[in-house]
Amino acid sequence: MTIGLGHYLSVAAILFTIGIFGIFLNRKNVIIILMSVELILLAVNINMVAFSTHLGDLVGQVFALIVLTVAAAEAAIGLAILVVFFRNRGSIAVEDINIMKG
Amino acid sequence: MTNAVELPLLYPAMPEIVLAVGAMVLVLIGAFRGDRSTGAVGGFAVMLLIAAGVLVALMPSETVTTFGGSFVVDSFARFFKLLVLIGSATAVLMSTDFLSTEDRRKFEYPVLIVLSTTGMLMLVSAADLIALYLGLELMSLALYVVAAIDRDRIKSTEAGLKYFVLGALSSGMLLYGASLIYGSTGSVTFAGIAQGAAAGGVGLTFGLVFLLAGLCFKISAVPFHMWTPDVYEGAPTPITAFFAAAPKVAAIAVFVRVTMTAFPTVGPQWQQIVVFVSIASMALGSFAAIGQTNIKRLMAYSSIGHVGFALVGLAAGTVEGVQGVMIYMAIYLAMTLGTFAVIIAMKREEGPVEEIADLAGLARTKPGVAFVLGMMLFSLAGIPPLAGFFAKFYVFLAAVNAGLYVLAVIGVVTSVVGAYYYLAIVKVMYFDEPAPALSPMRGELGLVLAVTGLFVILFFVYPAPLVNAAAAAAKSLF
Amino acid sequence: MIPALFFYLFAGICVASALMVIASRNPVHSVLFLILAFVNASGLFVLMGAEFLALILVVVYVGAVAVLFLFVVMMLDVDFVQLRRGSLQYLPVGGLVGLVLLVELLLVVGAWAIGPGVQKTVALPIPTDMSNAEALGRVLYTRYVYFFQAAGLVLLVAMIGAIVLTLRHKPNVRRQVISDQLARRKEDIIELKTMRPGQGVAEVQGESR
Amino acid sequence: MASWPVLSVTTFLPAFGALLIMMLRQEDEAVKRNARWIALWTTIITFAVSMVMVWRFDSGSPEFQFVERQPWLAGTITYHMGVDGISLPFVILTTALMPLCILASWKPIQRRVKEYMVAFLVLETMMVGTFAALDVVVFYLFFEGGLIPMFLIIGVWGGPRRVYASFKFFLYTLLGSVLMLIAILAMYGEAGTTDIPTLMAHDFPRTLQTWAWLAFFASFAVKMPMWPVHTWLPDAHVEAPTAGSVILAAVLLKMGGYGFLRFSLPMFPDASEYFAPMVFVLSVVAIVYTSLVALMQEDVKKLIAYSSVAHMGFVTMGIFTGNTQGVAGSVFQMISHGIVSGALFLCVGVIYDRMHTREIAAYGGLVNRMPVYAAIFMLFTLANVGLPGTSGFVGEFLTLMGAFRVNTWVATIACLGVILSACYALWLYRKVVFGALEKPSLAAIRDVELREIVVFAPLIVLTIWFGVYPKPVLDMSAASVSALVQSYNEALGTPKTAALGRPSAAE
Amino acid sequence: MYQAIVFLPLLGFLIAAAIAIVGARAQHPGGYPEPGAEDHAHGPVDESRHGAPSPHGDHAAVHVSHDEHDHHAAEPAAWGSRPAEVVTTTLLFVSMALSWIAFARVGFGGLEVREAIAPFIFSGELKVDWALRVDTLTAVMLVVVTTVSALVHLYSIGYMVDDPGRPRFFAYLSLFTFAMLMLVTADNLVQLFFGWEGVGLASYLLIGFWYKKPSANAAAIKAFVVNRVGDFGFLLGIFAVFVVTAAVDFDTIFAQAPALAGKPIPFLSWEVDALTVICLLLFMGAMGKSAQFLLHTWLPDAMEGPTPVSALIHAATMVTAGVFMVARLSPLFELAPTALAVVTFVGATTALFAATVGLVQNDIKRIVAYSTCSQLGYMFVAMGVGAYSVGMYHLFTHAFFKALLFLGSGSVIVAMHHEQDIRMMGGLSRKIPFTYAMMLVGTLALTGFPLTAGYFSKDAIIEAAFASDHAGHNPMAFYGFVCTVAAAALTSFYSWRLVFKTFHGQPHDRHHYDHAHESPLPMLIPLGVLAAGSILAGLPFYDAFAGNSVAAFFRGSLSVTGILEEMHHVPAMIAYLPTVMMVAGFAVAWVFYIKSPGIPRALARTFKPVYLFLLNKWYFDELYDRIFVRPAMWLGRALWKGGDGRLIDGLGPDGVSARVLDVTRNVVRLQTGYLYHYAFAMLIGVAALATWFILGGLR
Repeated sequence: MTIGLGHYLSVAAILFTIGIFGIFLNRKNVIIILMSVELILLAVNINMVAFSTHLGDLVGQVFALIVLTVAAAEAAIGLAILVVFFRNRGSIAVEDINIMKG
Repeated sequence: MTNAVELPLLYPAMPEIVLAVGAMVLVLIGAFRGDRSTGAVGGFAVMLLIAAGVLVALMPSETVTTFGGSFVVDSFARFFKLLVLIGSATAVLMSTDFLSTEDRRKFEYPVLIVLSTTGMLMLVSAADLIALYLGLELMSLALYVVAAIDRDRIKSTEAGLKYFVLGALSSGMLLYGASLIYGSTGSVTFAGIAQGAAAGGVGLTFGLVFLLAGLCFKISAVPFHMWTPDVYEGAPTPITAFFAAAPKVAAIAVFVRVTMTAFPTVGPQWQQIVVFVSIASMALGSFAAIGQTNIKRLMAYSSIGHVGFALVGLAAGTVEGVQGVMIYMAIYLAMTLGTFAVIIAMKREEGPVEEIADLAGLARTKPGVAFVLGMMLFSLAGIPPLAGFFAKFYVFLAAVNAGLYVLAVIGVVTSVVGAYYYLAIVKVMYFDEPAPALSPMRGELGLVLAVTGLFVILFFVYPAPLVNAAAAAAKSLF
Repeated sequence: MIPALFFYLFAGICVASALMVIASRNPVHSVLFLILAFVNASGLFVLMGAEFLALILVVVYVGAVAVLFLFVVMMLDVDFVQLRRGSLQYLPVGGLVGLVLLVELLLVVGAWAIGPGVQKTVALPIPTDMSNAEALGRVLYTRYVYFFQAAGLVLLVAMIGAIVLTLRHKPNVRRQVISDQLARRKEDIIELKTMRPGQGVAEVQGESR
Repeated sequence: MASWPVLSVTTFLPAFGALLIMMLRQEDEAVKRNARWIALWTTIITFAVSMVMVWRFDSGSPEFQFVERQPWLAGTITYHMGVDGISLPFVILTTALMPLCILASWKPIQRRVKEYMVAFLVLETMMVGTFAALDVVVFYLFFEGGLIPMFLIIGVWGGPRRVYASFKFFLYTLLGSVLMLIAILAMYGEAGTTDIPTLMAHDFPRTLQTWAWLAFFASFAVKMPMWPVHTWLPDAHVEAPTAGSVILAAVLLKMGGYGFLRFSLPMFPDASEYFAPMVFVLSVVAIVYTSLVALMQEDVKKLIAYSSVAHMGFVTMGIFTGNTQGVAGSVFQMISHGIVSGALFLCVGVIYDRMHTREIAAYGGLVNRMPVYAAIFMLFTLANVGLPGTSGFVGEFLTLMGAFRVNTWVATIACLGVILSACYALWLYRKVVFGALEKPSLAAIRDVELREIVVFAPLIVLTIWFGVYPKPVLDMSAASVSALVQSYNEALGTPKTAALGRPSAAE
Repeated sequence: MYQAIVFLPLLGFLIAAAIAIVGARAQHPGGYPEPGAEDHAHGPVDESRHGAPSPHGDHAAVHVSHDEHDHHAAEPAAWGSRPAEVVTTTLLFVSMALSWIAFARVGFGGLEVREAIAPFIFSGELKVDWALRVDTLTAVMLVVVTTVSALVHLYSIGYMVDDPGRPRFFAYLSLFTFAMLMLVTADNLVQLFFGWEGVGLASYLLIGFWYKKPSANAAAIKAFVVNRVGDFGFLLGIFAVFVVTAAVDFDTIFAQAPALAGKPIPFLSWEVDALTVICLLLFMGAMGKSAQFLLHTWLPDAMEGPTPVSALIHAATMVTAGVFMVARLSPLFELAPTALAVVTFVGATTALFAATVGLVQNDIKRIVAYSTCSQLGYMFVAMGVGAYSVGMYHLFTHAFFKALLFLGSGSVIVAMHHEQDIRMMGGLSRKIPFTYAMMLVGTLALTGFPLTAGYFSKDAIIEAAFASDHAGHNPMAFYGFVCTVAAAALTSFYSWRLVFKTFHGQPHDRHHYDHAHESPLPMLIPLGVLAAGSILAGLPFYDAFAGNSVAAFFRGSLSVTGILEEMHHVPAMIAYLPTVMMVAGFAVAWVFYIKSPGIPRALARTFKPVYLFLLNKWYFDELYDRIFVRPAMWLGRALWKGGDGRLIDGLGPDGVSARVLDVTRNVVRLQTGYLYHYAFAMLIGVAALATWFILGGLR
């Protein structure tokens, strides 16, 4: 039983789906959503690295590196926005983000 | 692998470099001079953007690639870069008033716009997936921030939060798709993908779906559009104007470039996707806008619909189609900026207003503004001889020539539905009894309105320059 | 066998902790599970031979991002009890759609094989004569300097963004003005007085007047 | 030919006038006065210029004349203008009616005069351009562009239900037109040009013909309007200000008929023949149906509007007979209807301006106070009825004759319209004009003033002149009509060789 | 000269119309009502000043009597009245004189003329000219029209003396005359149709001359619309002619006619004989104009117009246009035996039907009107059996005596202060002897008293019908014969009834009777002239119209058939039959109304249903109201409210916009504002696309 590309990709796919679930099934907390985004990016990175390894191509890892960097920046921005929202609304419950609709 | 490092060709990226360096300088200026310098920073930002535009315009007309093939400058890129720069510069210009109030005096705002514009230019020039992703993120992160920049208003922050969360999700999808594409073609450069994609495969198609889903989010195409109305409504009006203009143009550009240069061999697949989102966008844009009372929300739906129309041209997948998209975006940019110039100017003593009803009787209180806005709206509805008609004309021409009759018919029918809500605004302005007068329009807004108005009204007199430029640019992609 | 074992170990923990991230009620726990997921993913990276990325993942993610999350969770001081009222009425339909997507994805990726023609397009073969970190380092600052710089710009934006959103100048707070401190010259603030023996301070003052 | 671009001058002179008016910056009263005068002079000069064309026109030739051609949009789409015997009468009709419309609005319009005049002048440009365009895209541009000023005219200066009416008018006609746009694009794709003369010579494959015909039909049928897509017309007419109704009835409706003549018949002969029975059915239904509906109207304008629909039924019927009498009759009928229905709406306007109601029941016995008005109204009522000796007769007669040659059922049923039109028109006249003057509100009503007489005079002259001596119009269009009929019949006569040119027009 | 005949009345019309308009204008200045600047002199009060003389006493409340004129001596409407009268009448007399000259030159001199004036409609093969065609047939009509018209003009000067609308009235009269002349001089069917409709218009205007009377307006519209029903057929006939001959001018048509006999054309869904269908369609027009059975209803109502109008239009000229048309087209009819049978049938039915209705009417003008209707039936019978010239003969004589009767009735009406009901009259012979005498002459001529004009022409028709039956040309000839004979008796009866009830016995309305006086000279002169004509128009022209020189007289202007020869050989019994009938009718009338006046009432009581049936004109008006008018109104309303409103708008624009709004509401509801819904939408989008490709097998 060898661990092939498919295994890694499957793990990534599951993580990706979990991340997406985390975004739209979560009613509780925006922070969880941000973490779900991180999970998605993690899945992407696993994909990238797996492909990179199996293709024998370093570009995938470069891509993953860039993604990691940007993900960090994204997290920073996301948390900042979350903070200012919390200051206004006094809550970060997902269901409270509904001033605008229609 | 040699140790000798070749310095990459820098001049094709000069506009980006100028903007990036300029932005850093502006940050420094702002950091040292504080928020009092906001006005000056804004002015410098506009100049910076104009300078970049001049650089773009001065560039030789042949196709140049640099940075190992990640960055391409061709007529197509130059066309869109100019549009983006015009959009950004105008948006900054139109923010002057917004930034002049005490608690909003933030020098970071113009800086972020400049950085975001840098991202857009990179996006337009991107020739591989990494460059695409970086450009996209650079653009988007700045946009998330400016959406929430009115940080003491709950609407603004909510807009920023929604935009961010969904934007992050879409980036994830885009990346996931990128990884699948990378996996199935073994390359991240568009040329390599095109080469590797010839074999096709379900993995590639999945990658395409996810990648296009991510891009569709940026151009706010249905069903990835849900953020648009809320963000447009929540963000401060000048920023909404910015959102509706430059980023959309850049995203469309990259959308076209990706589909055309990276996936020419799997045309049928992405065409199906584009046809689907196009129809959905046109329909939703038209129908949902009818129910709106807030003019910014309405413009959001309107922009969704317009993206649908622009995608009609792309669905054709031909040179003509790309040309149509380019003409569409150019004209759309003018119409959007002009319309938002009026929306930004909608103020009374007590503050800005954004209900459609606030425009009542504008034709009598401000006949000039009402006239130009009316023409703008007719143009958005696609009524000849205004510019908006030509925009639709070219995309539908491409669609019909590509045999997409059903798409074209659905398109024009939804455009009639869409005409309804534009007419409703004209009706409010012209038929209704005047509401209390709005405050006088500021000079820079008047200027923007006048320029775009002239463009929209008189476009039909001499349309050849734009049409020819778009034709040449479109050819450079093939 | 061993790599397979480790794979299943890392993969299993990673997926389980990812599930816990979105399932746990306490956000603090979520963050901790997130860290766990990252650490295990880093293990997977190592298994695939991407040591540098594995390290980065731990350093950047666990060390910086996850901690940032933790900070925010603590800072916001959210009433956890109040947040528990999550309803799951959309779970069936939402779960169904998600599952459909998952199944489709697994179908597609589970049997993924690198196409024979694909290998030819590879742009940057993994060098075998140097470490992973070195290989990355060689290209990152040369061939991919554009990405590197662009990533830098992204971080700049993140920095500016975070500051502009969250930084607040509270009025009536005395701050350290470093430039003022630096600009001070000793002549302005220090007055040298010659004190003669037997002379009172008051006289010196009077004299100086 | 012309040493100066007489056609373009005719087309764009009104727009120039509109520009002048827009630039007026004075105090209120002066602006009003100047706007009126500028508009009047612009339209008069435009009319004079258009008469130059009549003078120089060679009516013996079916060719396009006064042709102008300039590169315009990139590619093969050019600014191509020219008139032949079919379009010239419409151009003249437009330019001739405009001064009258301006005059008719002189006093009734007191609100936002400047915008009103601008809208009318722009509308004139659009209308003339529509008839003069020799490129489909240019045609479409003008064709649709007219919607904007008309929308504003109805909506701003209209009656109480103006919003409903203007929206209905705009969206209804727009819906029809956009389908035509698709057909235009398809034709462009097929023939590689949008040049009308070239397209007329092009042999379109059968399937494309069918679909394109239907698309054009969608646009023109709404514009005509044909039953059952006519319901916008009564509403639009009722709500529009007088001059708006006049232009709507006199010129805008004719665009549909003109379109059939210019596009459907010459470009899609096979489809035209195939669909002719349908057009006949719709036409006769329109004639009988709307005449019956007209009988029951309670609103003066609505009644005339419905009668317009009925009269347009004769036009569509005549066009698709494909023979000389039918086609020539349709052209004549359109011109005549332009004069007569325009005059009728002016008649309504006269009393509306005085009483501010259009209800038939509010009037009665006007002849007692307004004898001159009664005489004028009588003349146009009779012309509307199609009495020989008025212009209304010639068109009806010719179209019916053309129809009879093709299909006797159609002609017979359509002929019922002759009876019904007498019923509703005379009934209206009786209710409004005849009888004793019993309504106290009418006691002080005054007869037409000099300005109104000036407006009516040319229409009266034309109605009678064309009624007893229709030769000018018939001659002007004769060569073009016979060329059209001939090529139509030739196209039908020769079997199609390229019938399977393209796959299905559907996607 | 011929142009002068035709266009002099037009000139008169234009002058009179100008006078009328200028006069009216002077009285009612134009402009917008200026608030506050109300012109009190022209306030609501003054409208009574130009009230028309009310023929009905019971309308006096609405139409204020003319005594008020005195308040305004210089009444503007009167301005120009005299010139208008003089000009039009003079022009008409000139025209009449010229007509007689033309009659002599054409009829007896044999100088036929065709003068082209101008092109009318040229389109493809269709070529229509304005042209004057004067042959004998036309010449006969010319003298009839101009003579009667001139006399009526003259008469009207007296009759309309009180009316403020005189310029208008004379304008209408002249217009009518012009149109009628255009009709009779037409060289082609289209010009014929022009005149046809022109007289219809003039008739409409003149019937509705007193526009304040609702009944007059209704009658005017009815006349026009019923005529239009006939024109419907006429138009189709013209088209059919054009389709088979590619021409509409008479010469070409007649030249081609023989070749067309028996040829079929498709009409509606059937293949029918070309000439039959053409003739029937054209005859439909004639039926309308000549008030034949089924399309007759307008004629009695037309009596709402002033009496001179009735004399001119509804007795002497316009209503005979149908007869003229059939005669004009006799070369076609001659080749369509089926059509001729129909003509005979309709004519005969009309003759009898109108006579039966005439028996019980009480309005003096209506009796004469029904009599006209009946006499027109005679003429059609003559046409139907092929005796075209005989029909023309009766037309010619009838013009004189019927105009005489109408004008006489007008004189009576004036004498009775616009009382028209003969039950209110009686004994008038003592008050207005001249009128009485003239009426007697007219009645004698109408009933066919030997040696009067009517005697010759009517007898000739009856003989022709009999002869035709005898010869077996026409299956309807015997029916025609029977009906005409029966109608002769009835004619005699109702004519004498009229005379007896009006002029004999005791006056029933003492007030009016006391004030009755003889009419002024302008009214009496025409009576005299026409009376002379009623006697003299018969015998001198017998030979030309019904005798041996018919062919020489008419030459090619109408078909001369063998029937003329055959009718001279009918048994003597048949020749005397009409006279017998006349005497019988007279006798019965004398018994009923002089000898024992109680009998009619008793009969009416006994046969009440029959009486009511006749009194209500066979219930035709009611019938038409039920089957045409009401359904049309109902249909109009249903189509308007139901069809346009509910169905087309409901499914079309309104329905669609409502659906659009529904969709909008739902779409907007999707935009909940919740992040997870937004994310879910994106997920659905991706999942849907992915599934699409999985299921679609990656096309």
